[in-house]
Amino acid sequence: MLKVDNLKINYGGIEAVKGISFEVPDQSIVTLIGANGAGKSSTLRAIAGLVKASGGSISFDGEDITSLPTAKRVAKGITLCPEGRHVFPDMTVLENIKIGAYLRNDSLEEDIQRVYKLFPRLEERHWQLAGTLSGGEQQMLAVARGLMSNPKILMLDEPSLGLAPIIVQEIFNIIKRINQEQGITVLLIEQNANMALKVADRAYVMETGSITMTGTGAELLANDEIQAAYLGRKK
Amino acid sequence: MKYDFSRKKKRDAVLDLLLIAVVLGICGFLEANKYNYSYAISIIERSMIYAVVAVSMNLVNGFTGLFSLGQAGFMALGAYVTAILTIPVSQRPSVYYISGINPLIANLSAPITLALILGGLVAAACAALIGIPVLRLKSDYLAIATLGFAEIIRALIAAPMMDTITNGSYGLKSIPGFSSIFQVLILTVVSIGLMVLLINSSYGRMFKAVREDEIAAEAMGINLFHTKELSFVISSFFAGISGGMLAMFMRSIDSKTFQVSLTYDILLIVVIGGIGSVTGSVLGAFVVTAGRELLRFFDEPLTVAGVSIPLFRPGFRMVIFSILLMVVVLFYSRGLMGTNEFSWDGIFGFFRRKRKAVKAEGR
Amino acid sequence: MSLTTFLQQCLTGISLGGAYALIAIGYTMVYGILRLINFAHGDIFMMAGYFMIFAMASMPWFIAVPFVLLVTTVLGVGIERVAYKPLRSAPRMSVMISAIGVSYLLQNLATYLFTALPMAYPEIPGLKKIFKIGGLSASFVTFFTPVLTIVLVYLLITLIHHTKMGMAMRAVSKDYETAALMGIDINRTISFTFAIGSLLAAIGSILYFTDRMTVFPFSGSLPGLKCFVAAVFGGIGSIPGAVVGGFVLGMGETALVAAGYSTFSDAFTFVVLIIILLVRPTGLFGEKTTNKV
Amino acid sequence: GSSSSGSAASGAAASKSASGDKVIKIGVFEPTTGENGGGGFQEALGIRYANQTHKTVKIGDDEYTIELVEVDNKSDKTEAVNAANKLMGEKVSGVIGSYGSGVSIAAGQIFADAKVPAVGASCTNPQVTEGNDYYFRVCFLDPFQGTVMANYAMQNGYKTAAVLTQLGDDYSSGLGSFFKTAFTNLGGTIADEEQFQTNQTDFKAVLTNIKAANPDIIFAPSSITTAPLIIKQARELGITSLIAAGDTWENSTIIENAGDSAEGVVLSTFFDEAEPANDEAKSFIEGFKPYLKDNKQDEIIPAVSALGYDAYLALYNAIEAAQSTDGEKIKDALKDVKFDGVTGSISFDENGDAKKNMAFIKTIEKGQFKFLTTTTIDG
Amino acid sequence: MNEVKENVLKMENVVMQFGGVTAIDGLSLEVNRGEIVALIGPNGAGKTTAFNCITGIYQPTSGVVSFKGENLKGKSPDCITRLGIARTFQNIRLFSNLTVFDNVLIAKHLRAHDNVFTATLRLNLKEEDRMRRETEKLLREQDLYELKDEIASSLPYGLQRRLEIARALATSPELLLLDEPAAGMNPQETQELTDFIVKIRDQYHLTVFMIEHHMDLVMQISERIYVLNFGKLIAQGSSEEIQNNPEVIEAYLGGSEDA
Ligand SMILES: Nc1ncnc2c1ncn2[C@@H]1O[C@H](COP(=O)(O)OP(=O)(O)OP(=O)(O)O)[C@@H](O)[C@H]1O
Ligand SMILES: Nc1ncnc2c1ncn2[C@@H]1O[C@H](COP(=O)(O)OP(=O)(O)OP(=O)(O)O)[C@@H](O)[C@H]1O
Ligand SMILES: [Mg+2]
Ligand SMILES: [Mg+2]
Repeated sequence: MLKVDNLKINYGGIEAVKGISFEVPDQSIVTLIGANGAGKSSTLRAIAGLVKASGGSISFDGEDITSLPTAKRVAKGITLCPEGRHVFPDMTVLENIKIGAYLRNDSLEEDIQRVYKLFPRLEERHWQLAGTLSGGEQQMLAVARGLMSNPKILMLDEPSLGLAPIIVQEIFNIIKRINQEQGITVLLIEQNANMALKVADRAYVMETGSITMTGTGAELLANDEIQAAYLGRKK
Repeated sequence: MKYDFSRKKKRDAVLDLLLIAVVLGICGFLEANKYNYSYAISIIERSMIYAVVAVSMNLVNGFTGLFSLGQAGFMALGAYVTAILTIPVSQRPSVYYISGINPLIANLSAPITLALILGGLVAAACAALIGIPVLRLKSDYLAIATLGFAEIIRALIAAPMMDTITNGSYGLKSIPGFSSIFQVLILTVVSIGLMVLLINSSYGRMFKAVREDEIAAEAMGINLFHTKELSFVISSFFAGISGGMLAMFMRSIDSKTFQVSLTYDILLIVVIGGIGSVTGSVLGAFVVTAGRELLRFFDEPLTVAGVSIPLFRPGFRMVIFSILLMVVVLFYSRGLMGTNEFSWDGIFGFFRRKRKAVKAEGR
Repeated sequence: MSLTTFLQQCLTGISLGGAYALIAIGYTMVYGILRLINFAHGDIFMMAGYFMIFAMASMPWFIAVPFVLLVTTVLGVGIERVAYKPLRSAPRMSVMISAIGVSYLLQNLATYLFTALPMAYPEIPGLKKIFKIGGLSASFVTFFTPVLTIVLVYLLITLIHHTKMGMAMRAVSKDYETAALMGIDINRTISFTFAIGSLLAAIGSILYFTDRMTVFPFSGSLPGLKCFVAAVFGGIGSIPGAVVGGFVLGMGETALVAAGYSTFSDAFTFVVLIIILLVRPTGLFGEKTTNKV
Repeated sequence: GSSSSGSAASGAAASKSASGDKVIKIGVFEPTTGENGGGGFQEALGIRYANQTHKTVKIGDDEYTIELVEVDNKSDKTEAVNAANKLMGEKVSGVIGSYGSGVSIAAGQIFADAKVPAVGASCTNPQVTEGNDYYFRVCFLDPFQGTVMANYAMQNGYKTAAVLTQLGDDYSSGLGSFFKTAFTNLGGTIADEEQFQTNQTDFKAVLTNIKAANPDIIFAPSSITTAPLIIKQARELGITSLIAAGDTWENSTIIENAGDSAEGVVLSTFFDEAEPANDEAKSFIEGFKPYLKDNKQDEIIPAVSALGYDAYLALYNAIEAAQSTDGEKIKDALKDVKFDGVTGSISFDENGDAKKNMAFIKTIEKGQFKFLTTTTIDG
Repeated sequence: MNEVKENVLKMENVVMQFGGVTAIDGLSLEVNRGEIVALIGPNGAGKTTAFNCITGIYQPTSGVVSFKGENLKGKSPDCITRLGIARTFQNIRLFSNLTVFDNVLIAKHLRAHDNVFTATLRLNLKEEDRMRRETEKLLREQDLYELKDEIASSLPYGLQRRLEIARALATSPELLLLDEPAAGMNPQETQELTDFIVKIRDQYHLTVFMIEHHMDLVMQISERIYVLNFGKLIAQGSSEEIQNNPEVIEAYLGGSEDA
């Protein structure tokens, strides 16, 4: 479905991503893990069209989208929940949810109820300005907003950041559910590699701008090196 | 500019001395041939005066992150104080010929340096008062409030009730001029020098901290209000000094000299030079002032080989100037210097890059 | 002061306030979306005045008016494309300087093309019709301006709060990137905002100049500044705020001049502004910026 | 509107004189842009025309070509300082200008420091020449003009007056206050005094007050930008009083912009083409009309053009008398020149002001300026 | 150290309301000298708000916050920092365009003796020198010295967190408040941070009060834990007590899954 080929990203001369290639098959969950600053977020931003790729190509459903503007990519069904939430602080929770469905013209009612069910806290606070929500609440809102666009592929950049353990589990359950029930493809970045690898069909490990390892979630979970480097299990 | 002077490279020291010598040499030459180069001198003097106020504006806007547009008002205060104190007593009756002069100031006079400093102090005192209420405001609201105060100051200066002090609508004239270009040079260097020292001191760092993140700054024990007020007051002090210098440069002032457009001009200089760069502001002052003058030939009818080019007529200069301005803003959106300061390394680096680029093209 | 004089002054205040309000809305629109003080707004307004002079010289008014609205809108959108769009990622200050630059350019261009001398503004049939009631006299625009202002405000608020375009505008105002992630076309939204802003400037210019009869290159600068103040007064970004601000300033100014304090009529604008800001740091109806730590 | 592209011809003639010829330079210090750009341009036209008719001057045995160096002071004091310095840099022997007293005052010190004499054409503020040995002028002064209008008003039975002036503008405030003094001295009453801000375009509030005061005459000296606004808005409010002003209002743009409302407005001025004062004036009127046409201007001679012409003549005569290109000597010679200019006979008093005791009063009738009367006052 | 537990921070019945929302509802807690105490709870429980009430960013609607017996009511944030409370932020708030060195140096100014004149005219060189030396020392201790000339925002996330802590330490605090210091760190980095917190506590004789969602970290080092839900304290005690408290499990920890 999504294919990244030899993608390179430059920030003022510094190469943050150094020619990576990977694929996200239809209806799968794929995760990118790696240390801070490895270039994971940059990769997702490039796929969403927020940063220009300095080399390589990105194709979606067999179509080259490398030079398409962000809005057009969203229209094709690529949605990114950015790192750091980025809710619209001066809009209410409900407005934030609605704007997630900006490109849709059908009725939203059902979907709104669905995300409310996923995140009851949001229903409770639907009138509140998003800027005053707690960190975790904002994170929920960002994920909810992403779901509203009915994407073909949903890219989540550290969705569990700052969430309470119980919600973290919930988020991963939701990821699995939307993948299975709605058939949404998911591309996930997580620091919580442990859980990410558990839900992932396929995983890629990034280090300083390159992909150094790949395998199914289970394979990597069992890998000693990965355990030492990302799962915090010494030995 | 670095704190550790001992490590400064020899080359830089030599080059610095050379630069100083060249500047002094040029000034000396101009001074010696005053009558041949009065135009050049006037451009340079005006640039220097604008450089002082631009740096002062940069201090609040660029280094402290307070969007203040009150510069013209503080300049007006400095200018009027300086003018009132320095107009020769004998000339005063003819200056205040319509409404007469207030007996309080009729015989009040001060030597130039003292008058300038007093002008700066009055501006600073006024800024201190204004700062108490307005520095609570954020970004654009602060900008418009300070701009408002500048306009209020201007309205007060022009008010008929102030006729016997500021000469209301008629303005002040017979202000003594500079004795030589060196006087301007010294005043400029000292003013900017003091501001640079401040910016690089621990207080300057606090200004920058407030600019970067007010909440974090407060969490570091920085008192927001005191720090902002300090920066605002010091900036206004130097704005006042430069206003006084402008009065001496122009020899006659009235309230219209200090309209909002003056503030815009200075803001322009600061942004073109680079917000947060002192050398940028100085460079900007020269580029903008000189640029505007050098384009004068666009106003004159141009005839090439007997055919007069129709575009060239009065007003064309300013059209070209505004277009050039837009070009600079659009293509150097961070200003000529960005946030960098002048350094010899920078200069050499620039040329080296150029040469490389040329070589690369050559291939 | 006799009653007639008083009522006459009130009429003056209302018509001035109405004109200020119309222009202030344009400011507030653009600011609300772009966080850009569009210093060129007053000059777009001035150019609209010149456009009308030339349009009326060669076409009947019912063609000239839509034509001028269109040309002004194109001018506004064009300015956005050339002078603001390339600066999307530049520091805010640079964009503002660009706006000041455009303002300079328009003024200088007008001086160059049309000279500094004022030119007579054509009369649009009906607008200038003078009504006399007792000792009072006022033209049709005096009444028309406030009414039109209210209607436009209603339409704009509906647009911003109850349409998708409005939602997009509000999203873009906060965060370009995230707005784009919602599928919003940033450039189209901004162009649209400018189109509306310039359209308002054009409408404002017709009413304003009809009442004041001449146009010169600096006609836009003072109303521009005052209306910006009106917008800030009302809480920049807030449309009802801009209207209230416009009327407060227009009427306050008239009252002050009428009372014989012309000297302070400009200063008054700012005094009122500063007082309001001290009580409400984001203007009368300004939204508090939500900045949770 | 007025366009100036035709001026290219004369300008070119001035600046590109064949090298080798002896040249004497005269600076033209006028605003061609800014608030007073219109008036400044008209004044410059008169100067350029004078330069065509009096192209060369004989000093000793040498024939000197007079070359004009024009700078734009943009009606702005700060700009004026640079513009003046530019002229000094060009080594001019004398300067003419400027329209608008403020810029002249600002530049006065610079001319004096460089010992270059300046002859003002239409700058009527006393401060221009006051205390400045190097500044002369060929027009009358504001006190004189204010008095003239006060005389005219009283003589024609207007007993109560309202004065409307622009704040922060020395011309307007000055003239207003001189009118007030003279009018009260003559026994009139000032019924109302109002002021307005620079760039103000809405005068209804002040005019409503004036209407309430119901004066016989409204004296509203102001720039040509504001004039049509005041006139039209006054009439719209139903004010029927006579509206009067000073020399700036003699400008056809006022008639163009104020239309019918301008009918009956009265103003004082320096010059009237229907009443040539002398032969010089006659030949000027004949020659200048076609010149105006060449420059795509209306064929009504603005007074400021006539004054510009006279200012040039004053300098010309002084250069001839001084037999030198040296500023100091020309200044000394200026003190003693006496010649017939197109606005009357001109010589300077100890202040450097033209000794004039006559002004023309004009009115607007059927969309034209019409000569009404001349007024003289003594002393 | 004293054998009697001296309490450094005390909150009594603190209530914080925003319009209709009661973010903290009668919170009372104590933190004793030398302790590492954690504050946990679901998202939106009011943890950050509690920190904001302590550091003066919000003034509590009612209740008393005291530091070493001194009531903090009405004190501004800078004043509270001066008293000896330093903090980090949930969303990193570095002086992002300044260098690592300057970030820390700015915080040092709090305890400097100079004024704007002596500073501008360089009459305070000794003082300046002292601040620089101390900054250098601190950076070396925190393994940030190599990066001293880097621009703060260019650092990887984990190091930015560490720098924020170093900057807080530079104000010479007695009490350090950490708001989700491990957010955005992978388990490996979290482990390093855990050791780091203990290390600085001992090295600088600090009291640490932190908010955290990473349970490994919390359980490993905190001597006591407070649990907040809907602004109310629902539990307090040692790691084991908390881990086995059914109410906490239900509201916060969730099933057996390790987070
Ligand atoms: N806008 C930018 N300008 C300059 N450098 C950047 C920018 N964004 C990212 N970088 C740099 O690019 C590199 C990769 O960053 P990226 O955000 O993609 O990493 P990441 O793997 O997502 O890390 P994290 O886990 O911290 O989110 C980092 O070194 C970062 O400093
Ligand atoms: N300035 C404010 N205005 C309105 N409500 C606020 C404000 N600050 C906080 N709140 C509300 O108070 C509650 C507590 O927020 P707080 O940030 O303290 O949560 P938290 O416990 O830190 O959560 P998290 O773990 O998600 O960061 C939230 O519901 C939030 O919406
Ligand atoms: Mg990332
Ligand atoms: Mg929190």
